[in-house]
Parts: sequence; C-alpha cells; structure tokens
Amino acid sequence: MATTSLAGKPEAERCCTVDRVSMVYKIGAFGGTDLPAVRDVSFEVRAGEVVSLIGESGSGKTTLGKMILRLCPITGETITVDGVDISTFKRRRLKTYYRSVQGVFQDPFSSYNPIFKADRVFSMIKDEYFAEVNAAEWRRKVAASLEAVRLSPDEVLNKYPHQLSGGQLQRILIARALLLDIRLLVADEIISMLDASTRIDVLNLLADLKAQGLGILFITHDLSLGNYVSDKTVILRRGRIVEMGAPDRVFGNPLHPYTKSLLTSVPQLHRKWERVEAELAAGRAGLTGRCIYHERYPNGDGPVGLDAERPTLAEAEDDHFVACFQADGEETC
Amino acid sequence: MTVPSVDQGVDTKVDRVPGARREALYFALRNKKLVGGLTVVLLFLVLAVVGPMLTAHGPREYVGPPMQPPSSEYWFGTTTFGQDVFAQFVYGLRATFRVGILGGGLTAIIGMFVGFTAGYRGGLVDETLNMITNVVLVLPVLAVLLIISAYLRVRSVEVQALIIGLFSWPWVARAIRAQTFSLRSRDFVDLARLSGVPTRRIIFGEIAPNMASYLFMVFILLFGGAVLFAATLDFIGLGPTEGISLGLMLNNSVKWSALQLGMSWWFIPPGIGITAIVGAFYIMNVGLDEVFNPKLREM
Amino acid sequence: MRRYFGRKFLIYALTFFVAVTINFMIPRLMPGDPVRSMVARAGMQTPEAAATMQEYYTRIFGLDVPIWQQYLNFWAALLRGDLGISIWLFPQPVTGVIMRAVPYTLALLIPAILLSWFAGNKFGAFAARRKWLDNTILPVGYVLTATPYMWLAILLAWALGIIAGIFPIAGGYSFSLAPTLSWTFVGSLLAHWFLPFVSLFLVFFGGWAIGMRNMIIYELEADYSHYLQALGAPQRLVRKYAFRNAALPQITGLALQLGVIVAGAVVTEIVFSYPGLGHLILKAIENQDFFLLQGAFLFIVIGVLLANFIIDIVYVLVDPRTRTGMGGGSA
Amino acid sequence: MSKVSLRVAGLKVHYRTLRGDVKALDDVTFAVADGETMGLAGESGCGKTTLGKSLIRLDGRMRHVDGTVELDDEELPIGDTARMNDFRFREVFIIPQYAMSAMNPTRKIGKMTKELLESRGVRFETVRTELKRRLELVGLAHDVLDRYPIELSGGMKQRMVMVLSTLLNPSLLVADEVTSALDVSTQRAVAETLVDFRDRGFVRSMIVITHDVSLVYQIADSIMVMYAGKLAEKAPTDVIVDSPRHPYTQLLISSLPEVGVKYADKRLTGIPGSPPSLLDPPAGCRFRDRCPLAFDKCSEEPPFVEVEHGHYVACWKA
Repeated sequence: MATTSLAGKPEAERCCTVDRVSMVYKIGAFGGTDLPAVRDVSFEVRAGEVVSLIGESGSGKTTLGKMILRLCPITGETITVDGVDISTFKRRRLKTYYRSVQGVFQDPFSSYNPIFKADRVFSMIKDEYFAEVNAAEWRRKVAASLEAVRLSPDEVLNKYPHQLSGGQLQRILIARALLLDIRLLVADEIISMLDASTRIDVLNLLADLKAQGLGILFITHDLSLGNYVSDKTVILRRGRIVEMGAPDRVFGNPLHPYTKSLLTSVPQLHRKWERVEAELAAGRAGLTGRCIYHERYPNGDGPVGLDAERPTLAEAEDDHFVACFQADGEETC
Repeated sequence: MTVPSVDQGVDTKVDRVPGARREALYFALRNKKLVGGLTVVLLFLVLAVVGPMLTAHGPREYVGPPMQPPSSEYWFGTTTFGQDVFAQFVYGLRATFRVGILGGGLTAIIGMFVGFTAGYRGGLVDETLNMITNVVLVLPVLAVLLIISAYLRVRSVEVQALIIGLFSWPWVARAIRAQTFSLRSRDFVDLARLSGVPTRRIIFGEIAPNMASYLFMVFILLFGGAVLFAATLDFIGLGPTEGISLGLMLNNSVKWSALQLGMSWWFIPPGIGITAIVGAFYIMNVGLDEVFNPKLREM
Repeated sequence: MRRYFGRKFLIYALTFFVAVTINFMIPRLMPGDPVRSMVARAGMQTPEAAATMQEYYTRIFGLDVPIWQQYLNFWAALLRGDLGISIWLFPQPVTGVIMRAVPYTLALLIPAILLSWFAGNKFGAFAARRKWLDNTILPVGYVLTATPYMWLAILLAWALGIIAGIFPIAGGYSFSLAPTLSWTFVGSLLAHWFLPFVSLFLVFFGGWAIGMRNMIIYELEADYSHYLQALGAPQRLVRKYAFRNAALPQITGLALQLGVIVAGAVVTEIVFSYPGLGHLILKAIENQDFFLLQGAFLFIVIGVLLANFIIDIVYVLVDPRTRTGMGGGSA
Repeated sequence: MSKVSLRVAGLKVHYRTLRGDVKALDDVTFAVADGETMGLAGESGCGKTTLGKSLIRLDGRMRHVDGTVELDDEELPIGDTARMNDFRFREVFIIPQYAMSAMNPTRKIGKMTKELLESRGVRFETVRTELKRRLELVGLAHDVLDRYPIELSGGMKQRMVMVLSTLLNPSLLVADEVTSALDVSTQRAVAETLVDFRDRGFVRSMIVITHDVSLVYQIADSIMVMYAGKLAEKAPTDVIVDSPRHPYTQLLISSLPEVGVKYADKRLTGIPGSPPSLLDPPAGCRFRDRCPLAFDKCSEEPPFVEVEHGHYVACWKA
C-alpha cells in the first residue's frame, strides 16, 4: 500500500477547506418545504492533491462543488480557500477569487454557448482578466495552455463546439482554467459524458496537473474512476459524509455499510458482482451489528468542526474516517 | 385576436449551431408559409409607404362627391362625407404598422426585461416579479386600455402603443422567464460567471442570443396583438384624435350606417388590411417555427 | 393543493385590488378638473341638471377630503354595491344598468367559448399531421384568428343580415316586442343572438384549432407517444392520449385568453347593437358616462377573475399532476 | 443455445440529413441464439442505438436500405411501419432509453395498460393475474396500477416499464441503455431483473445495448462490439473481456480503470483520434486510422468472420 497520507503537511499547504457546510434547497414558492442537500460536510483539499467526492444522485456532491465555486450560496459554516472565508465575496472580490479557483462541468456540450465559437471561453477570460495583454502575447499564452492539455491550437481554435469532440471540449475547458493562476480546480463529473476510450486521457491529464501542485476536487459517481487518480476519497450519501480517507483504505477495507453496498453494485470488469459480494461479506463478518463511530463515541458526541479534525466522523484507522453506520444517516443507531 | 400558443417546446430552438444556421436558411427559403407570409407583409408595407404619394388627398379631406362606389378617380370609393377611402386606407396602413411596431416593440422590451430578470435572478426577485406578472396577466387588457383611453384627452398612435405595451407584456415575460430558467442552468452560463462576466452581459451576451429566433417570433405575435388591440380601441371610439387608422375607418363606417346603406367599399378594405397583415404575420410565424424546429417540418 | 389554491386566491385578490385602484387613480391622475370637464362634456340640457350633477360629482369624488380618505370612501361605496349613478341613463344606478346587460353578454360568451373550445380542439387535433387538412384548412384558421372581431361581425351582418336578409342585425330582440315569455319573443331573442354568436364562435374557433394543432404535434413527438407506437398501439390510441395531454395546456390557454375574449364580445355587441356590456361601454364612451364605464370595467374584472377561478378548479380536476403536488398548472 | 432466435443479414440503415445519408448501420450480419443475452457495446455514434431501433420501429428519418431481419425464421418487415405492428409487443420489444417519460403522465398506469392491451386485441382479464405476479416479482405493490406515473420514483418507473414491455412474453427484447441514467445500486437491480426475466422465460433472448462494457460483462452471455456503423467483434463474454482479438476491443478494454487500479501504479491510456464521419466513411477498415496494428491490407474491408467457435472478428490481424 502506497501511503499517500498528507496528514503531516503544514497548514500552509491547505488549499481549500470546507468546514461544516450545509445547504438547504427551498422547494416551492416562498420557502415551503426544505430539502437538505448538504449537511455538516467538512473536508479539505491540499495543494498537489486530488480529492474524489463520490456519491450517487442526490448526495449533494454537485451542490458542494457549486458552493466552492460560489455558484450557489453557502450556508452553515464556512468554506475557506487559502485561509480566507469565501462565502461573503462580492463582485470584485469574487472576480479575484475566480483567478485562483475554477471549475469544469459534466456536460462538455452544454458548457459552450452553441452559437459562438469554442474559443469564446478564452476570449471571455481575456476580456475580464487580461484586457491589457496584447493579441500576439495572448495567442502565445493560449497556445501554451492548450499544449499543457495536449491539444494542438490549429486543431481546436476557430471552431464551433459541435465540430469538436467531447474530450477536446473538456480539455479546452481545462486549458481555459489554466490561463488563470489557479490553485484549485473543481472537476464536476468531467468525464462521465465522454466515451470510454477518451476518458482515461482526461483523467491522466488531471493527474499531471496535480503533479504540478494543483489541488483538484474531483466529483464523480463512479468509484473506479475516483479511485484511479485520487489521494483522498470522500463518500457522500444524502448530503452527509459516510466514509473518508485514503482510497486504498476506503476501497480496500470499506467499513460503512453504504460504501460496501456501492462497491457490490458497481459493475467491474473481470470481477462479477457475486464475487465482489462474497469477498466483502467475508470482510464484513467482524463488523456485523457494530458501529465503529458509536463504539468510539457512545454518546454520539464525536469531535465537531475542523479543529478536532473531522466532525461526526470517527477515525477507524490512520487516515480512514467513518460515520455512524446507521445506513440512512437520518437517525443514529 | 387570439395569440397562438408559443409556450410549447421552445427550448428545442435553443440548440442552434452555425451549421444549423445555414440549414435554417435552406429551409426558410423553401418554406411556403414563411415566404408567402413575408410577401404579403412586404406588399402592404410598400403600399403603406408608397400609397400616400399616389393620392393627392389627405385622409380626412372632403374631396369628392359622397357615397361614390369605387371608380377610376376614387379607387376605393368615397365615404358618406366624400372622403377618399383609398387615401384613408393607405394612411391607415401606416398607422397600423406604426402601432404594431411601437406597441409590439414596447411589449417585447418590458416582457424581456421582466422575463430575463425573473428567470436569471431567481429567488425573491423572481417570486415578486412572478406575482406582478400573474396579476397583470389576469387583468383583462382591453378593459384596462378602455378605462385609460377614455380619460385621455389627446390620443395618438404613440400613446396607444404606450398603453398597449404597458399592459400586454405578461405572457411574454412568462415565456421568456421559462426559457431563461432553462438556459440559466446550462453550464455555459456558469462558466461565464466563473469568468467574471457581469450579470447584464451574461443575459445579453450569453442567454439572449440563444433565444434570438424565439424572440423574433414573439415580436411577430406581439405586432399582431398590438395591431388588433389598437383596431379594437379605435373601433370603440377611442382611436387617435388626429389622423386616421384602419380601426377608425371601421368605426366610422358603422357609425354612419355604411352597412345599411350598402357601402361595402367603406368597411371591406380596412378589415382586409388588418386581417391580411396580421394573418400573414401569424402564418410567417408558423413558417419560422418549422424552420427553427425540425420536429415540425413536414416529413 | 391548498397551497395551490391559496396562491391563486392571493393573485386574484391582488388583481382585484389593483383593478379597483386603477379605477380610482385614473380619473384623478389625468390632468384637468375631472368634475367640470365631465359635467361640461355630458352636455346637460338645463343649468339645473348641470348644477345637480356638479354637486353630486363633487360629493362622490369627495375632492375636499385627503386622498387616502377618498380612497377608503371609494372602497366603502364599492363594497356597498354603489357604483354611482349613470349619466347616460340619469338617474339610474350603474349597478342596475349593468346587471340588466350582463345576461346578454353571458348568453353570448358562454356558449361561444365552450362550443368553440371543444370544436376547435377536436378539429385541430384531427387536422394535425394530416397533410392535406393541415395545409388547406389551417391557414384559414390563422386568417380567422387574425380577423378583427368587429370586421367579421360586420361582414356577417352585411352578408346574412343586409344582403340575404335572413337575420336581424341590431338589438337583443325585435323593437316591436316587449319582453314576455312567449314563443315569439324567445324566437326573436334567438334570431338576434345568432349572428353575434356565430361571429364570436368563428374567431375563437380558429384560435383553438391552431393551438391544438401545434400542441398535438409536440405531444405526438413526446416519449410516451413513441413508446406507445413501439408497443404497436394503433394510431387511434396514440392520438387519443396525445389529445388528452394537449388539451390541458389549452385549458390554461383559455384562462389566459379570457381578457381578449371579453374584448371580442364587447366589439361584437357594438356592431350588432346587442344590449350587453359592450353596448353599454360604447354608450358610456359616447356619453362621457365615466361611472358607467368604471362599473363595466369592474364587472369585467370580476367576471374574468371568477372564470379564472373556475378554470383553476377544472384544471385540478383533470390534471393528476396538480393533485399530487408536483408542478403542473403553470399559471 | 442451439436454435437461432434472431438472424440479421446485411442490414443497412441510413439516417437522412441535409448533407446526405449518414450510414449508421452498414452491412451488419449476426445472429442471436435462443435464450442468449447479447450485450451490444460501443461508443456514442457507433450505430448501436440505430440497430436496436431498427428491430422495432424506424423513426421518421431512418431508412431501411438493405438487408433482412429474421426472428424465429420469420422475416420482420422492418421497413414497413404498419406491417411491423403485428410483431411489436408480441414478438419483439424495446425497453427505451427514456423509460422515465415513457408512460402517459395523465393516465393511471393500470388504465393505460388495459387500454394498450385491448387495442392489441388482448383481453386485460386474461393477463391480469400474470401482471400482478410480475409486479410482485420486481417488488412493486399492486396499487401502482392505480397511480399516475408521476407518483412513482425513477427506479419504480423503470421496473414498471420493464414489466409492461415484456407482458406478452416477446421472443426478443431490446434494452437500450436502460441503466445509464440510474445510480449504481438501482443499476444493478435493473440489470439483474433483466436476467431474471430471461431465466423465467418472460423473454427468450435479449439484446442489451450499453456504452458500459463492464455492465454487460456482469449479465450477458456474449458481447458484440460495434465501431463506426460496423461490427467489430462478437464473442462469449469472458472471451471478449479476457482475450479480445480486435485491436479496438483490446484498446477499449485496456482503457477502463478498475476499482483498485491507480494512476501512480499503472498509467492507462486511451485510444487516440476519433471515429470517422459516417456521412462519408472511409473505404477499408474503419478503425484503420486509429489502429496501432494497421498495415496495407487494412485498406480493404475486413470481413466479419468466425475465427473460433462463437468468436467473430472483423480484422485482418485477428
């Protein structure tokens, strides 16, 4: 097992910290029903680290990503980036914030305005952030950035989105983000709509960027993809973290029943469902009827907030945290 | 003056790409409804522009013998008072186009403003605007126009267009709001926000261009609506206090018993004018819909 | 569901409030002294009558009290059913004058709306995707919706009334008859009713037919239609389902169109001198009878709101989606 | 798996567009045995959905150009929408991609089912008990029949459509991306229900269309891989996954990360380039431009031949 734990790294390398964040969707006119989308979620993304946020639909993973990008309002406690609370940023400050934090979304075709050429995503950045840069220098900058994502400028510039493939479009979006001095990239399901044969190249690209010191929040519903690139895995269910830690621990030794059920359902090549199920059942034998969180904190008074490391999570082993086993997370066991 | 329902399936028109632009032109030129409608509209437009130059008389001048049927001198005959119906008709056409463009335009601007704001801002702003929209929506427009016009001392085409615009925007606002809502959730809008583009430029630079064809079609419907509203007001006797309009011609013809006197040349041309222009616009609109929306093309 | 109606009710209440406020504001906002100009324009024959009216107006408008009190008084009078005295039919109260006209308008509107809605929808659904019908008959529908109500009314009156001489073209019943419950009178009522009815029906019909035709084309392209077709269901069933679903927005459409429909009735009545609200409105305008005009306006607003409310109830009854509280009912 | 259920020979289906015909299916020949569940995998635009659709109902823009489809030794009139109606539902059926919106939103499900059956000349009473039995089987309460589609969750709708689609025990079922919109846990349940239906004889054979090879690996007996409107390879599931012969299949499978595989340990690679345009596809092997093994002969089109029992490949190197 490769130990990728970054627990010992100094505070300064924390890139983005999410601390006890909640988000409630109001449904219906003038409030009405509340739908909690994210509940008390805390984690951090460090520089040079890929954190996978894994969850099914309705787990709140996309909402979290949008909160970090300030595309939806932040409720609950705080999200800090480089130690600064971002929840109150307005206009100018927000614009400056976007210099260092950028996002790429799931649907490459919907990320482009269909009636404009694809390079409009670059010119928008130029107009807003690099108005003073002259055209020739800007072209050089764009070319360099395209090369960083392994695209040749002749191939992709001056074309309309529908003339490019999904993989190319996603890479252009990453190149766009690289034009700014970003420290954190939120990648929301960026490969789920790509064809299998091109997915892996985009994933590899993320890994390369990480090697250059970028912090990446990789949001996905696919466990195998999350596992491939990440240094830390966060599993979300209905807006709560159920398990978190180094990928080889979370996937190699899943503790929470929900993580296990996910693992037994994900279709894998070379391993049929029955086999995976049997393997996990064997691993589970010792855990039946137990709840590690409540064994550690019988009164449910586990440490809260980032100061005490992880809220509502118990450290089961080094760099492996787990929430109460009550599968639904609604009530405790 | 039913406004054909346009609420349906409008989002399909959003996916326009430049390749599709050429495709749209291809279908546009081959669409009989579009070309036919456009031809009729242009014909009347030319008549409205050129017509007044063909006649020496003003629309309200008493120029000839009264109650003359159409002749080589008075092409459309004369009224009970000896006014030239042709002169009234061509000047009336001008008023029709003016009120349509001004009224329709103003309605579109208000509707767009409210729709874009509500759809893009969401939240409380949306709730409030939506409430206002719904209130104005159930207010019977003509009744409101009546009550306002009745108190106006001086009425002109411009004033008419203004009050029409002030009270007939709600359905436009609603339709645009729905469109904006669906476009706003598109990732390219989020991406523009992430690029630091200010709200106003996102709405007009990113969202509105995607609705261009739709907005154009809305304007066509509004043009027709404004023309019909104006004609109705004129007919009730709340028409322009100066000048002439097609609705006013109808009003006069009924008031002075053209029906009973069998002076069909007095009331037929203005009706044909309104019906043909508005109808041609509506048919053009169907044609446009077919051009922009492949599902509707004949298979 | 309660929220749905609660919300609707709020909107209607607000609308009514706005309408009354408009009614109150307009005469006061317009430049000039409304009372004097009204009395002047009313053209009373004797100075005594003019003086009476001047006094009456000043009292009604209550121009000597502060504006908020005028406003409250206005509401108070309204809630008592006091809409003032008609000038045109001085000294009859406006409420009574209007109440006599309303049955005529309803007799025209209700059958015209309902019949045209059903017939138009059926016809539109039938024409959709049937090439020759779609290409020949529907342009006629468009021309019909583009026809100003009054012009169609004029044409019908001219062709069937004047030239063919089949139908009378003025009044609610023959001038030589007094209202009684006799066959002659009912016959006369019907004869006078027919042309305005047909004229309204035709224009409405065109609108519904086109709306339905457009809706059904979308519905036939919907997933559930494709699924039924893939299941080998006959076209009849596919169309039946599409029709059902397409009819729902048409109900909302009816609510949205009510204002315009009423406008149509107003001008049609004017052409046929039919003794309904439209006729009153014309008279009110001709005689500068602002109390009557305001009263008619309020009646129209109330009528439209009531009709909207009925349509809301119908909508909830026919669309299961509103009942389960999951959207639907976009109005 | 002896008797052949479906036999497709030389099938060509084109999409009409303004710029010309898109040759979505070009000379496709294969067979599905009685009782076989065949996975049909491929990237977007490879023609897999077109293939599924053409077995049921060509949409307005699709044109049957050539080739035949035989089901149980009877030729399906796939180009003739009206004549095809006799076969739909009873013999061959598709579970569409859009199961979420496949049911009429304003009819109760039971009533819709009844009207549908009776329009096909089946008395509802004769299948009522069987319908209820199958609802139980997929874990739906009987009262779903008294509900509107909107009252059901996504997974429930998916299951309802599955029951409905197979109610008359069709000979062949085509399931088109039925799981792609679902969460992994529901995905597995749906996939296993499909297998269960086959085992119980509700359907005799199945074609499961998906872009996810690992999903069909779990449930299919054989997998057929398509590339750019043509067949690339067909073989029993384990053979395809463990020892694929077509370079495209090989590259495709090796580009899929599995749980446990990490970038740091084993850097996977994708397939460079992109598929050719089907408006005017190149002559010869269509994978040639992206293929690491391509050689001169690839300018001729490789036939889809059986290289081993039950293993068909269209590659000169296989």
